[in-house]
Amino acid sequence: MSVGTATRVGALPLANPIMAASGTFGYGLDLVEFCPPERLGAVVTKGLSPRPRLGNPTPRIVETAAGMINAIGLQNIGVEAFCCDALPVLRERGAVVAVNVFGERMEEYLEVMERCEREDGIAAYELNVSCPNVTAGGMEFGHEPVQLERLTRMCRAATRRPVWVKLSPNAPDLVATARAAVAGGADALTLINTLRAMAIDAAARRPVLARGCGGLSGPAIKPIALRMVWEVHTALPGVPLVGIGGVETGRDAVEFLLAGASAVQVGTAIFRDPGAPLRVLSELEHFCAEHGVAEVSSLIGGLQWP
Amino acid sequence: MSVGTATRVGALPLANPIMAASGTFGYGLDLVEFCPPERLGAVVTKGLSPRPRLGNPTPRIVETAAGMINAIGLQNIGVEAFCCDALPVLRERGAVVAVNVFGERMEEYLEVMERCEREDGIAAYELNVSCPNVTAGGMEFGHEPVQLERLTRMCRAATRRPVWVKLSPNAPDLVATARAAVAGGADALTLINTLRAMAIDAAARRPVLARGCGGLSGPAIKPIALRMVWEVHTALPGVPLVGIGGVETGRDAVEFLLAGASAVQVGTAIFRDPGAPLRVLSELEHFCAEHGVAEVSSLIGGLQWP
Amino acid sequence: MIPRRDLPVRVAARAELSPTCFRLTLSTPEVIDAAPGQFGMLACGGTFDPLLRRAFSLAGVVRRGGLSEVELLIKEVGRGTTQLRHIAVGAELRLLAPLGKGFTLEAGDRPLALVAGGIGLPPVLFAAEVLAARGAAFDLFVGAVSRPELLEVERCGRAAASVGGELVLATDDGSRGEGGFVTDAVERRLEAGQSYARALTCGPNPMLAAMAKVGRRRGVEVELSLEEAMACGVGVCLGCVVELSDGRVVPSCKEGPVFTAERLAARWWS
Amino acid sequence: MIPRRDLPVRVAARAELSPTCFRLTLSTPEVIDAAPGQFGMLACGGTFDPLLRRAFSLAGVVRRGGLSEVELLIKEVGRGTTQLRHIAVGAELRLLAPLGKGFTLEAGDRPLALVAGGIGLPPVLFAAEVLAARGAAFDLFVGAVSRPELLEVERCGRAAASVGGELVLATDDGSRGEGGFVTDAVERRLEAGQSYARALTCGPNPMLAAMAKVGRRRGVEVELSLEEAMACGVGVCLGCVVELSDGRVVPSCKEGPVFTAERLAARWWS
Ligand SMILES: Cc1cc2nc3c(=O)[nH]c(=O)nc-3n(C[C@H](O)[C@H](O)[C@H](O)COP(=O)(O)OP(=O)(O)OC[C@H]3O[C@@H](n4cnc5c(N)ncnc54)[C@H](O)[C@@H]3O)c2cc1C
Ligand SMILES: Cc1cc2nc3c(=O)[nH]c(=O)nc-3n(C[C@H](O)[C@H](O)[C@H](O)COP(=O)(O)OP(=O)(O)OC[C@H]3O[C@@H](n4cnc5c(N)ncnc54)[C@H](O)[C@@H]3O)c2cc1C
Ligand SMILES: Cc1cc2nc3c(=O)[nH]c(=O)nc-3n(C[C@H](O)[C@H](O)[C@H](O)COP(=O)(O)O)c2cc1C
Ligand SMILES: Cc1cc2nc3c(=O)[nH]c(=O)nc-3n(C[C@H](O)[C@H](O)[C@H](O)COP(=O)(O)O)c2cc1C
Ligand code: FES
Ligand code: FES
Repeated sequence: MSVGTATRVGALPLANPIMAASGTFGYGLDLVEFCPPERLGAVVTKGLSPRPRLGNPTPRIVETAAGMINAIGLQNIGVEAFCCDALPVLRERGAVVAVNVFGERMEEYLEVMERCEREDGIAAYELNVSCPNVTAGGMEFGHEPVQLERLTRMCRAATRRPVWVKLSPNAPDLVATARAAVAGGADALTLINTLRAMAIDAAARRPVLARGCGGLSGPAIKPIALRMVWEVHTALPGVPLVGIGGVETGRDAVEFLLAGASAVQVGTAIFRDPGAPLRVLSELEHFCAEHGVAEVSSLIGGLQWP
Repeated sequence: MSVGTATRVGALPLANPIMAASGTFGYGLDLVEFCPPERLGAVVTKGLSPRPRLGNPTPRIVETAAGMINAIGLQNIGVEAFCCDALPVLRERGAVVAVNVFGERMEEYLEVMERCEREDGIAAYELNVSCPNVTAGGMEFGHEPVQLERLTRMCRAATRRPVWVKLSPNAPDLVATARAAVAGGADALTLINTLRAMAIDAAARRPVLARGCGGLSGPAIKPIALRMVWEVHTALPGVPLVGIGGVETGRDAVEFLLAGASAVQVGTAIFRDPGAPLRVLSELEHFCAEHGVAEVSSLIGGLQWP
Repeated sequence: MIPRRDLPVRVAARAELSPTCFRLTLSTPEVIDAAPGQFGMLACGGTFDPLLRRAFSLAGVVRRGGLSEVELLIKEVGRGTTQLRHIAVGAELRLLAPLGKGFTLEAGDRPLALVAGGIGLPPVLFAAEVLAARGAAFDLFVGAVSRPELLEVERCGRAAASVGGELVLATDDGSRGEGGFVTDAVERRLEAGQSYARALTCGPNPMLAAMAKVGRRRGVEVELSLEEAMACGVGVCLGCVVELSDGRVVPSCKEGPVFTAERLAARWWS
Repeated sequence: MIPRRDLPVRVAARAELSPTCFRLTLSTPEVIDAAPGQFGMLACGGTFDPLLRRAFSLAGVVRRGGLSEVELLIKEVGRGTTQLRHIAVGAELRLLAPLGKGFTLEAGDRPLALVAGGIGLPPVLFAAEVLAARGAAFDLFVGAVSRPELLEVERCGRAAASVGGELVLATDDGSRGEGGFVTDAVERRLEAGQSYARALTCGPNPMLAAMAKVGRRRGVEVELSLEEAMACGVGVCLGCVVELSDGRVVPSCKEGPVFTAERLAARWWS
């Protein structure tokens, strides 16, 4: 049985619902032989700031039970280098690109977007207002509904392209922040970013990470991510969601779709398997074929509550 | 090298810092041959309500990556049966008993405590205001600082014994709820309870648990629990904390002590190993001996921030 | 009765029994005194994947050359059982056993009916071999979806024959033995006037319910071995509860896994 | 140069080398063309425990009977390496390799100094055997805390001897070879007038820093193979970054793991 994989995130049509997540796939070109970006529904870039960032001191990562904590601190080459070096190649390959946007101040989000507006071949913006690993910017916008609505409105006004807001699972009130983003004009919500967490070196009596705390990702957080996607989906039924958190297999992707996501991102799994997003896609198609699902999109929000 | 294991939770002295967690060790007598309750710092009972509760329909548990989700729904024999059947035996054995108290209304917390006040051999009360698996009571008190302060004050006034408040990791503002509990007179804070989570049966298109959502526990949540213990410890340095969340080994216990916990509870690990709390204790002593730590209590809050 | 313990066991042998099932033989110096219907919680490995132990009915316990050999018959259905299917002979595991309450084997002068469906065979086979050793009479009914999923047929035959009992095979697709459900095969015997002291049953829930109904119609006491999802296996997590006819909700790992049908809430038998 | 791939490999052999270290031989039909100093990311097993792959320098790659055999020398230090130490011969794993940039082996007419400390031996041994095969001159310096932790001494001796080079052993406690740090042994040779085209070094960070300083003092170029915690090994997680002398912060898995000392930020060599 052949399975239709097409989906849409709001107005944006995608060939399939599987994306590579921000910060886990570089700028889309590092793993081409394992996972050609053009074969995915979309690739999300590492968070881009107006100017290059060096990120945090090391150690920046530590493994935990079925997960990992990272405190990269948004090291990135800056929007200019991205537009000059990576974007043309991605465009050339025909990849669908979502730019993950980060700024320490609201204006910086706009700076990044304004630079991108001069370029073709960008399908959407994903506002990262949920990075737990930076001192300025990041979560502060994601935790405060009023701030978030303002930021989203500003960004929304700066482009015709879809604007996604990536929500923080650490926000005091997830649904309130989701509402704020939607009120500000977000076309879709991506959730979840990493959960604030800490690992301790018992012998050294110090945190393992140079920065102390970081963000937890991987299979460990999937049950929390699924719950949050479902929670936002039920609170805001019409709002397109992009689900993410611990996706390792096609079955995981199905679970996020059922919970209400229109598309699914694969992050940490890429570190275990550089071809993970493509594998997840083929496992997803296989699952659908096995279970008589003709259209992947028919799974979206299909969860039956007990 | 011989290691001193004595610690105190506020005014309550304990022979050692390792406790069996509420809901994972029955009423302290189900696993005596693997883990004699009197050998532990303390045992915390399953959450007790004024009258017996039947709990939620099954399935109530599901395994996840390095964790499990439960939605037991506080099934328990009721405070009366506990006081008549289990408590005398625990007293007889010389176990240090903390009663985990649950009510659907504030008055019910008092009912449970009043019944317990008529009994000797109860060392402390642990108010469960953080159970994600009941429709009434539980989290509603734990998420709202004003409510929590009121409840804590009422309970505090009802006894001379130490009152611990078990915090919810799902609360909008962890530190605010911690402050509220302390303002209400809590002698110590236990954290964390389970994180709200969901597992989905992709083929059946339903949540795995009959109740839909449940609470995530086990190694998967340890990095989040450690972060929360440290966060509350730094915000409220003087307040005694009981750390819990994914403790499987003596090293894990050391990590919680370093993060600021005066004692550590072992929960889900008991399902993997019925002797887990005792094993954790001996591993803890071994770690201290190896690292020249003469007194376990000297580890408390010893984390050096980078 | 020797108490439950957390036994360090060695994988002594692994054998394929069907496209989906295999036999695991675990050995330990400890003496194990277990009753058919009791089970063990097996730690599939030392790691956090899988996190929890897995519950398996004991399919047999024999003492051989100073060692106790515990047999498990396992169907590969997910993470843990897949790891077990590929585990190296010689690997060290832990088995918390024996747990729970088993079948009632005492039968007076009438024979017992032993009824197994699919991977419900292990505790029933254990019962059959214990009864055979005692020379107690029984008929053995073994059902499966189809021929290749019938397990340990020779052993079943030997056990039944040794006490002059019948081995009745049934497959849903009729590819071997009588066609249709094994519980129908039992009912046909009862219809034909055969009388049993009790039916000891293990299998998928629909089959257990069917057997309970047959027992009710025909006035035969039925014991069912239930399979609830378990985290601890020792009564402390309350994950595995079942509702009883008196309204109580009890952990099946402790009060069960074997229950007489009438003790269970009505949906099981009415 | 054959590109990196995610190779399905079979555990062909496992051998103990010391109280803490062992050799793993992985075989695959694929042809692997790797340079000394390059590494692989090994998936210790299919499960989530451990979640991430582990980075190991390639200690050798030989083509034998239609198969490529990849050698790893591994020190047991935690979860993953403990699992690998007990892995069954015949087990199937995945190895993402070859990764990163290796040592510079071209040396003109002067010999190379190959310097290894502890479990830093694998890439240095690989270099030694490649150079030996080419007939290029080198001296081989191998250090360890004490005698039992000196690995593959015979192989090291053979490689060095085959090109008339010296094998210098050093142990911190003097239990074998010269006493004290291996970097001091190198410096003594330089002091004595010996001249090297370059020093290729792998070992614990303090030893790398010491070697960089020796090189600086004595005017010998030094290449260091770094060990940063890695999640992906392919440049996408940015977990393994190192700071360069020009202020740039680069992933050591991609720009390294081998760097010339001067390319690294000053704390490495000043
Ligand atoms: C008392 C008892 C006796 C059993 N005896 C046997 C036996 O002799 N042979 C055999 O093959 N199986 C038996 N089972 C079922 C066996 O426990 C499950 O098939 C096994 O746990 C599946 O684990 P998994 O990791 O492969 O599957 P997964 O689906 O990955 O398991 C995920 C979780 O669900 C639980 N689970 C999954 N299926 C079942 C099930 N059918 N019953 C209970 N829990 C389940 C697991 O314990 C685990 O916690 C028995 C179950 C119980 C409760
Ligand atoms: C480029 C490179 C080459 C290496 N070559 C070798 C080699 O040839 N032989 C060898 O024995 N070891 C080598 N190592 C170190 C090896 O990767 C670690 O010892 C191993 O990852 C430890 O895993 P574990 O699960 O046993 O330890 P754990 O402490 O349980 O590992 C926990 C986490 O920390 C990371 N980690 C722990 N120690 C190190 C370390 N020293 N360097 C980097 N990451 C670490 C692990 O990758 C894992 O993510 C190399 C490391 C790198 C970066
Ligand atoms: C190393 C690393 C770097 C990340 N960088 C970013 C980033 O730059 N921007 C962003 O929005 N999310 C970033 N994330 C979060 C992921 O995109 C994703 O939301 C999170 O990891 C959960 O998904 P996962 O469990 O599949 O990894 C990063 C995650 C990791 C592990
Ligand atoms: C099956 C189960 C039942 C629980 N019941 C209770 C309870 O009755 N009262 C309570 O305060 N916490 C209860 N908890 C929460 C635990 O006490 C503990 O806070 C949580 O599981 C995290 O610790 P762990 O990871 O060590 O299990 C329960 C947890 C589990 C897994
Ligand atoms: S499995 Fe835990 S109570 Fe039965
Ligand atoms: S390990 Fe991921 S970038 Fe180097």
